[in-house]
Amino acid sequence: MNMSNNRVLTMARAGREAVKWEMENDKNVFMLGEDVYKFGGVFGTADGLGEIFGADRILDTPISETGFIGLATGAAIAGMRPIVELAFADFIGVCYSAIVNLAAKHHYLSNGEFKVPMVLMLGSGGGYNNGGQHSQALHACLAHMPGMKVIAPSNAYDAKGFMHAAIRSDDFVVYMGQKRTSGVGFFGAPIPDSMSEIPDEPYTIEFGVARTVKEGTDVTVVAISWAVHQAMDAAKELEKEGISVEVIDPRTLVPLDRESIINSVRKTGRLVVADEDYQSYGFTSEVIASVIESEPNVFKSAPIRVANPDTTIPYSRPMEQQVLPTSARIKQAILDVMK
Amino acid sequence: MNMSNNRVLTMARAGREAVKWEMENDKNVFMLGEDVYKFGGVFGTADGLGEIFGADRILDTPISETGFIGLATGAAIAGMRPIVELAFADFIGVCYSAIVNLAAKHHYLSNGEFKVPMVLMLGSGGGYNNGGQHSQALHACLAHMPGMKVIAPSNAYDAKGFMHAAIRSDDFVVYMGQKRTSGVGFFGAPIPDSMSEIPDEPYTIEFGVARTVKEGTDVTVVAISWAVHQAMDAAKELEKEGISVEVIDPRTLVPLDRESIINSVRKTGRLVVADEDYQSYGFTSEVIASVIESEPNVFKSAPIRVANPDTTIPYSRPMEQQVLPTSARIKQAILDVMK
Amino acid sequence: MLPDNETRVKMYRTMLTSRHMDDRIMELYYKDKTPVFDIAAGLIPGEIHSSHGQEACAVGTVFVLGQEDWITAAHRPHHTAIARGICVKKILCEIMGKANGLSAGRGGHMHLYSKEHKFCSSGIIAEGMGPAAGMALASRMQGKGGIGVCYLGEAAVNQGAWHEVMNMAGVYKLPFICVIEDNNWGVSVSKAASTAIARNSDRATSYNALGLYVDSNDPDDIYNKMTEATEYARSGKGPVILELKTYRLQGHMLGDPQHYVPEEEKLAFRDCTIDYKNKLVNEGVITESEADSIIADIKNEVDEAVEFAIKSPLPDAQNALTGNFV
Amino acid sequence: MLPDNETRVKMYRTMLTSRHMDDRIMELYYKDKTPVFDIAAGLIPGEIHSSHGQEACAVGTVFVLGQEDWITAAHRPHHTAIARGICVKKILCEIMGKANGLSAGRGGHMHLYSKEHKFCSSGIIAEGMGPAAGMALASRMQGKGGIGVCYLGEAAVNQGAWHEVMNMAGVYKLPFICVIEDNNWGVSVSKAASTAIARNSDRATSYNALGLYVDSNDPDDIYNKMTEATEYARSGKGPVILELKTYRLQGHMLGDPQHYVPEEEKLAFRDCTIDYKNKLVNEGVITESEADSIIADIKNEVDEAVEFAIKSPLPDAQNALTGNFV
Ligand SMILES: Cc1ncc(C[n+]2csc(CCOP(=O)(O)OP(=O)(O)O)c2C)c(N)n1
Ligand SMILES: Cc1ncc(C[n+]2csc(CCOP(=O)(O)OP(=O)(O)O)c2C)c(N)n1
Ligand SMILES: [Mg+2]
Ligand SMILES: [Mg+2]
Repeated sequence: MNMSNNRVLTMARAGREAVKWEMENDKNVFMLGEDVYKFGGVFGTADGLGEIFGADRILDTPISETGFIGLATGAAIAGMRPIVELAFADFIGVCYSAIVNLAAKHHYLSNGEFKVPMVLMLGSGGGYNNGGQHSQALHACLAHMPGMKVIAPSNAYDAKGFMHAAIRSDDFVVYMGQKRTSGVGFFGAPIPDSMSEIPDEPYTIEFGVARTVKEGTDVTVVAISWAVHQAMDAAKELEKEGISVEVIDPRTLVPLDRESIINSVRKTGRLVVADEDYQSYGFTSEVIASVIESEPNVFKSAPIRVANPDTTIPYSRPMEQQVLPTSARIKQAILDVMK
Repeated sequence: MNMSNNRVLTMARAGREAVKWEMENDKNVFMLGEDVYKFGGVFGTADGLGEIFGADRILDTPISETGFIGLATGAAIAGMRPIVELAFADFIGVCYSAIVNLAAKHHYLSNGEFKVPMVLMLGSGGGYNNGGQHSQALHACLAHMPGMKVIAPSNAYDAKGFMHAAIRSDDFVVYMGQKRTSGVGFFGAPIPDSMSEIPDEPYTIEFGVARTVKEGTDVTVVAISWAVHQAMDAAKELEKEGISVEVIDPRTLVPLDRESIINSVRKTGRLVVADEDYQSYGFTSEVIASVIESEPNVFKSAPIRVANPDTTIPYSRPMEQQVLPTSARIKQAILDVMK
Repeated sequence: MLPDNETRVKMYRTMLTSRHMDDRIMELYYKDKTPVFDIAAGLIPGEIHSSHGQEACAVGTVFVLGQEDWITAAHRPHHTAIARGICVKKILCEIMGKANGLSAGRGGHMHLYSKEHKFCSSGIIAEGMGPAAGMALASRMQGKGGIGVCYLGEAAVNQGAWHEVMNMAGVYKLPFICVIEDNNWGVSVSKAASTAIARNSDRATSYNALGLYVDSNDPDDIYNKMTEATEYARSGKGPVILELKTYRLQGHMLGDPQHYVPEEEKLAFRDCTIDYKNKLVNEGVITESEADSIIADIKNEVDEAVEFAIKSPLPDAQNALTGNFV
Repeated sequence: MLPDNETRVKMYRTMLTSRHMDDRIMELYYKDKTPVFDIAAGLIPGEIHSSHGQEACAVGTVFVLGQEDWITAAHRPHHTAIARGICVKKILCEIMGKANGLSAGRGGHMHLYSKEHKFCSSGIIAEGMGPAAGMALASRMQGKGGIGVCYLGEAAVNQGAWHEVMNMAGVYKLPFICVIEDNNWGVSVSKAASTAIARNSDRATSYNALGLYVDSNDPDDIYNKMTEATEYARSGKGPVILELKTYRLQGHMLGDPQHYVPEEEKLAFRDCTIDYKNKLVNEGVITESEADSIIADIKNEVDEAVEFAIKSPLPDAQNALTGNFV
């Protein structure tokens, strides 16, 4: 990403900028969740917005996730455009029904009588030793279920554009940001490629359009969220060793841009899929199955998955590193798929 | 299944028999859930057990799923062996955290200090016009998450054997029965092949071993739960048309018997996967990916998925039939995969 | 405030409409499920939770509400929907899964929706709590003055969502009312077996809410307390819990023989449509013969709606695949 | 019942152990996260919720419990674990992710477990409620006579699980106690902003439970009320809610500057380790110099445990892949 210009922002800042713009321009937009008003959201998603918009539009909630997601759903049905901040993706556990049975199904079951123009923001993923209940990615738990768009941007440009699009969408949209890509202070120096030069004006990005992060001819790596940066690190290293890697970031899990993925694999004939979520019944199998069901003879070698090997996420650093889709693991997978 | 012998039971009766035996032989086994004591469980899982074992061992609960799954987890930690009846799989929404963050993670996070020898029984699936919140299969929502075995028997013999194994297991086991395979009175005449001749004595079945329901050479159909019967119907019809179909029932999603599936596809070169759950990020993609990642050149034609096309389940009969993996859809898929 | 006589007669008519609709549904439900009962068979498949016996709760509360107010109903929504004035034909079509049902057959009996009537429902226990509170909040934010009312059963109170939303409504002082229809049973579990205290309205103290209780299953008494409830909620003082003692005359769902209900309790069941008729006649609000002609009228209307629904076409199967997104 | 002097001194020592452990953790936590703070860096990574200020709640309650009783602690578990007598070395090793930690590094700071001590914890708010109630039930079923005690913060009370389990404990009359440590904050949200009423112990009326409140953050007072609570719970009368006013001296998690806490409130913060020391000295239970030597002792012990933990080996990375199943 070109950072020569003036405004290079982190993902959290970029997303927040979109929220701010939409709140300024549409009085029906409001935000609610734990610790948004004074704290600005645990992952900086609402930083300073409390002061600007006040406690009535940046609404602190009790620790009642089922309650406030249900409440936001009702507010959306009644004409508001709520943005719900749910700090950790792990917490979908305590409000899964409100998400999947209520918010996601209202439009369909009411035959469109009621729209649910709501955004649910989740901070996902680990890699900073926060233990098994605060480090999960979990996007497949949401993407598997009908009735919601699921987006997982990997950089600030996408973060802003998708946030504008999500807020303006009349559909229920789940917006997942990997915590360590957020660029929030306590995660150390931001991942350089997660930051982008950000135009002042608002813009939207279409859901369901993958981004080719890097072109290449030997291997396609499909990666999402934080794993995109790991894939890029691996790709850059292997470039030196003469392997040309194409990195595709689908950016949205629902809708999933299967076409772009398939086109890339048509070119390379080799596929590695990298994802921080649990491996089985997840993102990696969906990508692989999507390719093979339309191109059964495309593979020069067996596709490889780099995901959490179906294990609870351990706290201790060496163990946690073992289960993450690190650049080292992705690199090894690329080498293996080239054999 | 041979029904010549004396005791041909439905799945609900067979499973209940195992529960009864285990409760008679291990005083630590008890059952809890909504409507188990006097009602015998909405889907007959506890029929008559209340009278036999009394209200202290067949414990009616309030409509507090998070509460009673948490409670059962604690009881299991403290040495009991609870069987939790959660009538509809759809209700995992209101207790997902208790299942996936608590019960499923306790053993790992405590490094085995505490075991959770607990069985969670779920009635899954639709096809009887019960609407979008009472008809979901949802096994992928559980199988995706680490720390629990997930089993989904399709017939009474398996139901009994797996129930014994589940209760005796020191792991947390989720036991999913498709409601219409249960053979419970209000679902009409039972599916013949869901009933089995049941030995009097207890027996267990190993998790992770698929069953070849029917041998064949042209196409492999992998199907789970209710879809097994639909696959068999399709297979029998196509047999007449000269297509030899092999039907594999993995029976357990976690662990998944990838080896048996792969061996079958090695033989047939063609694969159809049938499942009642939502298609994307689910069982069908996992099966397909599992084959291709170890046998990239095995397919004579593109594998085909027959699952819910990622839509909320509609109530009205013609619409609901449209989204189910019916024998008609499976048959068409087999014909397509043969092209 | 007690309802005037015009309102009372209208309440009575509405109770009957709901009752006769449920009677016809029951008849049609069983009809083509014999000789072997198959829940998936016939004109009306799936579970049906009829409102027999609880009609008083619906009219006594809904009649106090205005156009600006929002309702979320429970898995047992017929009486509430009828009281809200939703078209009987459209309800019946939805319950039969017809193309011209409220949701074109996508929803079904537990999922009745009408934008015009600001009416939603949900089959997951207590899941209407959050939405109704959110509708109350939205009404306040938009300065529209509406309140949000969530209907649920006494057993639903023990679901976590109930507590979370009651507390939030207390904290935000939302114009929100939770109407609890206490028919003493959650499927086969009695209130005493599921609830640590006798009256859920006493739980109001946990939420800085107003707790009200009506033990008569009488529309006038309910109307009176609901008036108090709405005045309180509209005043900005905070939420209200209104618990109404009532009776579940036809079991949890059609086909439930209620074996688990003690015989003495069954003998004590009251039918609010009969009690209210007698009351109105005794008080001279209507005569016996007026009552008879009301019943006949309503039966005709409902029967006509039933005929209409039966004749209505089923939706195209392909419709299943659209509508998940706008 | 008030604690005897021997117990009081032991409580004081235990409070100090917890405090000094938390002090050392804080020091080590910040040490290698400079100059750019990175939560993933250093000897102790991840979130740390220290117990600074709440030690009185742990000793005053846990010291009343017996070997047969079960505990589930919250995301802020250090003081509770120390009061339960769990080995400081093993706790520190776990917090540093070492192979000889309580869970061999699999759990971490929010996941302290010890079978010997019948002690569990969980990082999901209010998720200890169900397990503690289930442990109470299991104890009763097995005739072992133990009770279950769940520890959580005042903000956790607004989670649905809390309500569901309190009600079940009331219905089943479980020997169950919920200890609420009310430090007035759930991360950045004050109790007044999250809770519809002032005292969670008043919510006991919703569950046919005994509600008790202690406002002093004094171990003796807490011990006294906890004795009442355990007697009640053991008697079979049902559950108890015991709310304890306390103070969160180091913010929600290490690194939280608590900007959102009003200055007056911060000035009113009390340190129970100092208050209790003064009380014991004033009452002649220990002398100033005894107090000093206790402090020195404890510091030594904790420092030794810290050294041990620092020197302990990290686990093998491959261990990550096993242990999901028995
Ligand atoms: C979360 C959840 N758990 C369980 C059910 C199954 N269920 C449907 S209705 C019902 C009983 C409800 O009782 P109550 O709230 O008193 O309402 P009533 O049926 O008496 O009108 C139950 C357990 C459900 N729909 N949702
Ligand atoms: C279900 C859930 N929601 C949110 C969180 C994030 N969280 C962790 S601690 C906390 C505040 C808890 O406050 P309180 O219960 O008062 O305990 P304290 O931190 O004050 O000890 C929050 C919101 C969580 N861990 N689990
Ligand atoms: Mg009821
Ligand atoms: Mg607190």
